[in-house]
Amino acid sequence: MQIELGHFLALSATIFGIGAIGFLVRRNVLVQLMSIELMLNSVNLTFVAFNRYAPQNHLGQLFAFFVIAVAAAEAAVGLAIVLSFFRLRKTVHSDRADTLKN
Amino acid sequence: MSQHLLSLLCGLPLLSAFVVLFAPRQMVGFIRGFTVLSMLGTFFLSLGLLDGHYATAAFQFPERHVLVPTYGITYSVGVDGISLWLVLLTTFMTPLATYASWTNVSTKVKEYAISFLLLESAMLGAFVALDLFLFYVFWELMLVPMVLIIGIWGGVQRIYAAVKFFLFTMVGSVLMLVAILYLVAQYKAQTGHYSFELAELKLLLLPVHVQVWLFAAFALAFAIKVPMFPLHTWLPDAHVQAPTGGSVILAAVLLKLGTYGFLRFAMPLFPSGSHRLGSSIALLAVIGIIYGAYCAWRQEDVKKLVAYSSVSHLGFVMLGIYSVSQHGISGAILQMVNHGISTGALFLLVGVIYERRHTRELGEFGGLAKVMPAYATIFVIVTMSSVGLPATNGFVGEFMILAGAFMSEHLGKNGPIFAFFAATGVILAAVYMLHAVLRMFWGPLTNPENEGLSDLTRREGLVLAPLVLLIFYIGLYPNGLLRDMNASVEAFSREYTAKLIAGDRNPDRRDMLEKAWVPSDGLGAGGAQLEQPAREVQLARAGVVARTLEGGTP
Amino acid sequence: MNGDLDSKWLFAIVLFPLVGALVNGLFGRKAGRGAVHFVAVASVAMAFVIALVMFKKLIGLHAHSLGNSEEHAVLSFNAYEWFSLSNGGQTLSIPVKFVMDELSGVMTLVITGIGLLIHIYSTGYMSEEPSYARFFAYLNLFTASMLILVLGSSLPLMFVGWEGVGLCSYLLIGFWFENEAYAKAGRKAFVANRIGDFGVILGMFLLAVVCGSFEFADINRFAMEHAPALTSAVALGPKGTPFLVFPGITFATAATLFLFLGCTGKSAQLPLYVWLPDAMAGPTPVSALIHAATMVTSGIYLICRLSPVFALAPHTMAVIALTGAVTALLGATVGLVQNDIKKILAYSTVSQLGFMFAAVGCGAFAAGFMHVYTHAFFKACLFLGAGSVMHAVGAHGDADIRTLGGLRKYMPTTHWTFLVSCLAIAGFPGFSGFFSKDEILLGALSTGQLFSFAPWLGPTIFGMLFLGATMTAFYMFRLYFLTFCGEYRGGPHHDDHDDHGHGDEHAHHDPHESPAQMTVPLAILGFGAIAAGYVWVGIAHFEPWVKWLAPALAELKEEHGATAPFIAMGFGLTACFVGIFTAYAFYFKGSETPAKLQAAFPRLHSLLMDKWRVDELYEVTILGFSRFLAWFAAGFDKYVVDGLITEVTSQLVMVCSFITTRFQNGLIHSYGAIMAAGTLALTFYVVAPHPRPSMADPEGLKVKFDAEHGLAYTYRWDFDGDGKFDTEWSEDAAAQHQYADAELKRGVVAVFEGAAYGRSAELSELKPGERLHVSKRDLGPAWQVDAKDDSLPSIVADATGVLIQPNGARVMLGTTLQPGNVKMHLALGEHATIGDARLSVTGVVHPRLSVRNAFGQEGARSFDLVLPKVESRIVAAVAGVPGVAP
Amino acid sequence: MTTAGSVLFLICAAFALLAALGTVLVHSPIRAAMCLLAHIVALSGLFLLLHAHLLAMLQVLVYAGAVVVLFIFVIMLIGPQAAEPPVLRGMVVKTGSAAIMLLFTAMLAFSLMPAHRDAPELIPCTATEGAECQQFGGVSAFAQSLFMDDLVPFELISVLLTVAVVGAMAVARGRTVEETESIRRKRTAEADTLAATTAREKALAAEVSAHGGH
Repeated sequence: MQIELGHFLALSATIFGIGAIGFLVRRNVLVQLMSIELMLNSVNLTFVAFNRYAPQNHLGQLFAFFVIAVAAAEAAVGLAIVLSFFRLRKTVHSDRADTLKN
Repeated sequence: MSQHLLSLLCGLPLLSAFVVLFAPRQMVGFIRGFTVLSMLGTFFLSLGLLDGHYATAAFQFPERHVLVPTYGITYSVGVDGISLWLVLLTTFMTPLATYASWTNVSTKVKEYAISFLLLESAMLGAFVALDLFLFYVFWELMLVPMVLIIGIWGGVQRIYAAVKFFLFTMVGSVLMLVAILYLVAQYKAQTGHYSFELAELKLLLLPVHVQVWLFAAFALAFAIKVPMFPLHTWLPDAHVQAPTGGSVILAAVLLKLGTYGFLRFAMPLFPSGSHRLGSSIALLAVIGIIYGAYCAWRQEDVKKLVAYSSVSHLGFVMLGIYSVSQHGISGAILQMVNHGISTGALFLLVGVIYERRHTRELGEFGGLAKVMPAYATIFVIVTMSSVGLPATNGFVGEFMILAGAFMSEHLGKNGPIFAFFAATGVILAAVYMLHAVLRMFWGPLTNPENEGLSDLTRREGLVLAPLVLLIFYIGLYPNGLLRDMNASVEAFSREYTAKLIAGDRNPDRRDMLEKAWVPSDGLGAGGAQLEQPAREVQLARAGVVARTLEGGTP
Repeated sequence: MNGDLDSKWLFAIVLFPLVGALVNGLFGRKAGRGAVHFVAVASVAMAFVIALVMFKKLIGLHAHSLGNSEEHAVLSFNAYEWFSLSNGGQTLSIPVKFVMDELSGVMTLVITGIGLLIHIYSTGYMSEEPSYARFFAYLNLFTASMLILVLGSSLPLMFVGWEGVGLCSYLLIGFWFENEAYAKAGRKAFVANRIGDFGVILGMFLLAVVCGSFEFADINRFAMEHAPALTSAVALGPKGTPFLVFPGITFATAATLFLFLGCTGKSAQLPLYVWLPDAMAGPTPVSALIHAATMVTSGIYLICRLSPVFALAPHTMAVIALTGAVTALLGATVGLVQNDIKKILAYSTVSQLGFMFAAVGCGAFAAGFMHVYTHAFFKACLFLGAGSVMHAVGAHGDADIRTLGGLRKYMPTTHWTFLVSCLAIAGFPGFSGFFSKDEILLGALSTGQLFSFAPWLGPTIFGMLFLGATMTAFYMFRLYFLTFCGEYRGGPHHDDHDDHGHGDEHAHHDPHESPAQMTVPLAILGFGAIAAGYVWVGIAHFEPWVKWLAPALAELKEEHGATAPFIAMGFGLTACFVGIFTAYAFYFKGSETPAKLQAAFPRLHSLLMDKWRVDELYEVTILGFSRFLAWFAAGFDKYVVDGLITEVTSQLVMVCSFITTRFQNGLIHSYGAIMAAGTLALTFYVVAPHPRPSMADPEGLKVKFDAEHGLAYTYRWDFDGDGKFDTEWSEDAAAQHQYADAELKRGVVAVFEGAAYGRSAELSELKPGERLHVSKRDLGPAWQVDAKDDSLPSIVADATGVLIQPNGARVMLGTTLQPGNVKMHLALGEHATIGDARLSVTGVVHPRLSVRNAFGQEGARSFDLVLPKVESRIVAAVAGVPGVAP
Repeated sequence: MTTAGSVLFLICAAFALLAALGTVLVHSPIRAAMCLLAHIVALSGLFLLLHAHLLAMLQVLVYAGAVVVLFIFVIMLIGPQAAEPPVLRGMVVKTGSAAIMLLFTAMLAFSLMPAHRDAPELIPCTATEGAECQQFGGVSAFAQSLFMDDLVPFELISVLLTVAVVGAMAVARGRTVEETESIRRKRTAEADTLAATTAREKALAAEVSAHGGH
């Protein structure tokens, strides 16, 4: 079987889907954050894959680089929020994050 | 200076608003004095408009600057016989209304002054704007200060009234905006560039069904403002809640913008659409006349009574406009001015008694003529003007409108019938106004609270005297006003009818309409002149044709 | 003042009282009483003097014109143009113009003369009134309005006075406004008058539409010269194609009926008379002014003024005559039983006005107008006499005759003048009323051809009038005997009439004669009641009067036998003597019969006492219904209109916001779910196959196609639309094709152009033999050359193009106009213009594009392609409208 | 792509998918973090296949070395409560959204699968070049792009990271006793103001209804 661009894209789409499902289904804030990381990673894969098929410059890889940086920042802040949330509610269950309601 | 007169008129109140904005709020005396003085200045400046050459239908004191070339938005203003007296009415009534509320507004005086100045500027702008974009801006700008005036200095239920006023007006004007944008897009499609200018857009020829919809959108906005039955319910609330000055401006000027809008925009832009809906509008006007009168009769609150009487009176104005006969329209314009003067005066008078008694309930009064003879006299005079007694201003307008409707060729067989029912409004006006007079002034003085009331003060007299004088001046010598309207009204009526003939191909109607149109300058009857269109646009792509043929949805 | 005044002074007649009113109204409150009544009396006196001078001039003119021609002798003065109605080049000017002719001359004299006397009388009667200046201001205004009414040259100007007197009656009846009943009576008068005014406005319009003028002179001339125009059925709209037609009702009938409605309001006839008896609420001089000199006579005046028009409307005349007769009877019957002096006089006025209307209704305009003139004297005298009586006994407004009596001794002047007036109104021979009443009866007797459609009408009216005249004589003398004869019965007991300033000191005194300001006018009027008739009357007939008025009135040929005047006179005398004698028997002798009659018919008596309960009837019917309507409208507005517009809308918004707020529940996962659903929908749309073809400009028959790209799409094309795809699935969206002639089908493109359409093109594919259907509307008004033949052109397809049979239509082939009935053929690529519609024959294909996505889903779409292309144009502007600057 | 490449792709893809599924599905967060780690490593293998050599290393360094470690720290900090007991509430929404996303994923994956492009040949490094190799995706080439073409975004990233660090500290730090007290006082004051406003409005409403709607 010849591996083509389409396969990378399909794989990336699937991982994205798994991440999305994880984010939607799981109620553990930590796991939800990890799901977000999954989705970001899948996007990275897409960028890198496209870049491989247009290697005149490094745009795709550069973007993936930036995404990694943003993901790191996001993880840092996200986890800080999780900690703060846990301190407030003594739980990491996202359903309890409902202070905005009403 | 004279070529910038209109800009000066619109700009002076705006400039004064800025000055007031930077005045310390403790200097109440200065703020009040400056506001009234600048309004008076505007009035005297506006007298310069009388110098115009109104023997022709062309716009006087025109001014035109391109604002946004890409979208054809211009600052283009001018007055003609139709708007002249309304502009003067605005500059005349605003200082009176402001001066009248000299003492009864003591909170947030600075903001009150700024609101009135902004309002005046916006009203004047709306009356002189000849560009739809400009008009729309002024039209909406008008709304804001008025809502503030009602909502801040109003009565107990002021917020309800202000929100109601705002929502009603907004619904209409948003639809109007959509129609304006469609119109401009259509202009672009036909000529290749944008324009918001009235004179340009008037040249557009649109299919009748499109005209009907566009007209309906415009008409809704204006009909709410007029207000026509059944869109009038915001008016009693707004009037009752608004402070005296606000009521006066609302009745005297703001409502006129609705009727003026029909004359200036809705009808010239969409004659065929307007003609299709004309009889229905006239019918609503007649219903409004009678219905407003009956509603007024039952009101216990004097302001509400006067508000409903406005519905009735503006029904007359709309009937006059939709008679599309020259005297009907002249009468309608005159009646707009008349209504501004008499109803403005009535609201001022109600304000006088409200200031003394803090109530407007008819049941609280009775026998006031005994303690306030001068007040009663002026009230009766204004009442008679409102009732349309000959020799007061109300009569001439109503007479011309009724004659216009009766002899209208556009209303067809409905004309005399409408005139018949509208004339019953004359009876009803006497019934409800005299009912109010009877309960307020005649009879024994039963309520002890009324015993010590003082008669008109000098300030109140000063405000009311010019109105009374005008009531008789217009009543006895209406030609002073009518003379300047004639050319514009004639052109309006002729243009409207001519475009209708060109536009409405229904042969049954053509016979009738041709009578009203005097062909000249090689424009024969019917559509012969359309052989050579003034502007032609070739659509280059065959594909476009293919799409059009398919109905626009390939 | 010399005898040769310019007719400019006509304006002064009106202006003097007007200025008097203005001065008293503005400054009277501060000025002294002397100044006030000086201004008031002097202004009317000036008016009277000028009127006299003008009248003298008029007599001269009249004599002159009689000698020369049939020309109408008038004095006129045009002050300025009030306003004008102009439309489409036609202008109806309405000037402020005053005209004095024979008719208005007499009226002017009556108004100013009797008005002057009433003014003088009032200085005595109202001497204690606190609002002295206000009273005289109103009185002057009243006089001025009435003068405008009679001197105005056109209907609208007359209408100024017409409504002016309505206003003044409102103000004067409600003069003592602190009494709510009085104020209500004033309002009633105004509203009743307004109902009439409504009729006047519409009648005015109808006349203006037909006659093309508002001027009385023009209307009358038109009525005499173009009678058929007025006697044709009401048809409004352009000549030839009217849009509102009332068959059977003539213009004259409709207009005069509307005007008559106005007259019933102003002149207190059925059904609008109800305000007049209530108008007694005003001060007595005002009653005299309203009943005698002004206001109520204006209805008769209007009919006489427009008599040529009324003469053309026999049906209206019948209505007028009948209304008059019925009102005369109604007023008289009510007058029989009333006990209040002023009430009796009021109903006698209603009744007498009925006589006048009956007269003019029967075509006896001169007789009716004569009665206006004589009635003015004796009725003014009666009212002022009644005022004098009330003044004497300290009553105010409601002196009951049962408590009076024997006043003959105390107040001789009042007594004598009252007696004279009673004789006059009863029609006693030799007194002024005799002549006029006689003529009225004669008029009713000799209606000639006027009521040819109802011959019974004349005699019926005559009978009713005779009955009315008898009753008049009876109740007037009942009043006289009870008031002045016998012994004084103590007078009314009034403890509280603080609203009338002068009564108190007299309340418990014996009656006494009034001061000179009051008795002198009484004497003059009494003299007038006797002598007024003689001025105009020859021996036993009033020929001079008729001659005098002839130029101003319509002439109806009254054919009566030589005996008719004697029959009329006989009946008149009988009525007078029977009435007087019965009253004498019943009330002077103190018979028991009245009481017995009252006991015998208690219900009839109470019905008459309650004035036929007409007020009550109106109260429950019209007024009740109106109040109900008002109540209903106010409620409807509050709950239904406002409810529908604001409540329903706001509830709807509430419901929507309730639904949408369910989504904003603050839980992340529900937001996530919604977002997922949205993403899915978007993806579905993106992934689904969308064929969106486009094409470049064709070069001849070669066309380049392209399709919009999509996610993992493949494309294939069917260029000629035969159902088979011409290309294989390809990832390339672009394609091109060179069409062969054989692939094209023939089609016709019709472009309907014109102002109303903008532009709309319509593609029709016609198989050979098929016909293109067009309507008149499609072709526009320019399609026909010959208007006689309106069959539409036929457009039929054949094997090579279309065949056009114009059927008289104007067809341009290229740039040449084709003759009207020659068939022509359009081949592929050619075009023609029929009327305003453009017609081209073109080739048509329907290419088809199919698109497939990664899941193998397919979407296809065909579209129309017109080859060779048709040029289309858009009309952007009508070629200017003449005379309008853009 | 060579056969070896294909095989590597299959292995890495399978690992990545399985690890991703694991991340989402396992109950214990610490295990999820481990799965995430596996996923990241598998992904960096794919990056290698796509000639993103530097990125593959960065992926491992940043994700595995920093992000996952951070996750584990937090899980440790939170302790046993980090593993929430499973709740049945919201099953409908969960199932629904999972189904929707499944459909979405399938649709996207299937329509992307046929995408085809010719992969250009890349010049391999010669043995002598070493670190100076200008190969696509290599350190040298990538650094040139990054520091010459995209210097500004790169510098901006440093700002972002600083902000993130400061923000994370601020959020995670918690409050001192004094701060808590002052916030409590402020809240009480606000509640009082609110109560006063409500009372005033009620009074106004009563006044309105007393006027009977006039």
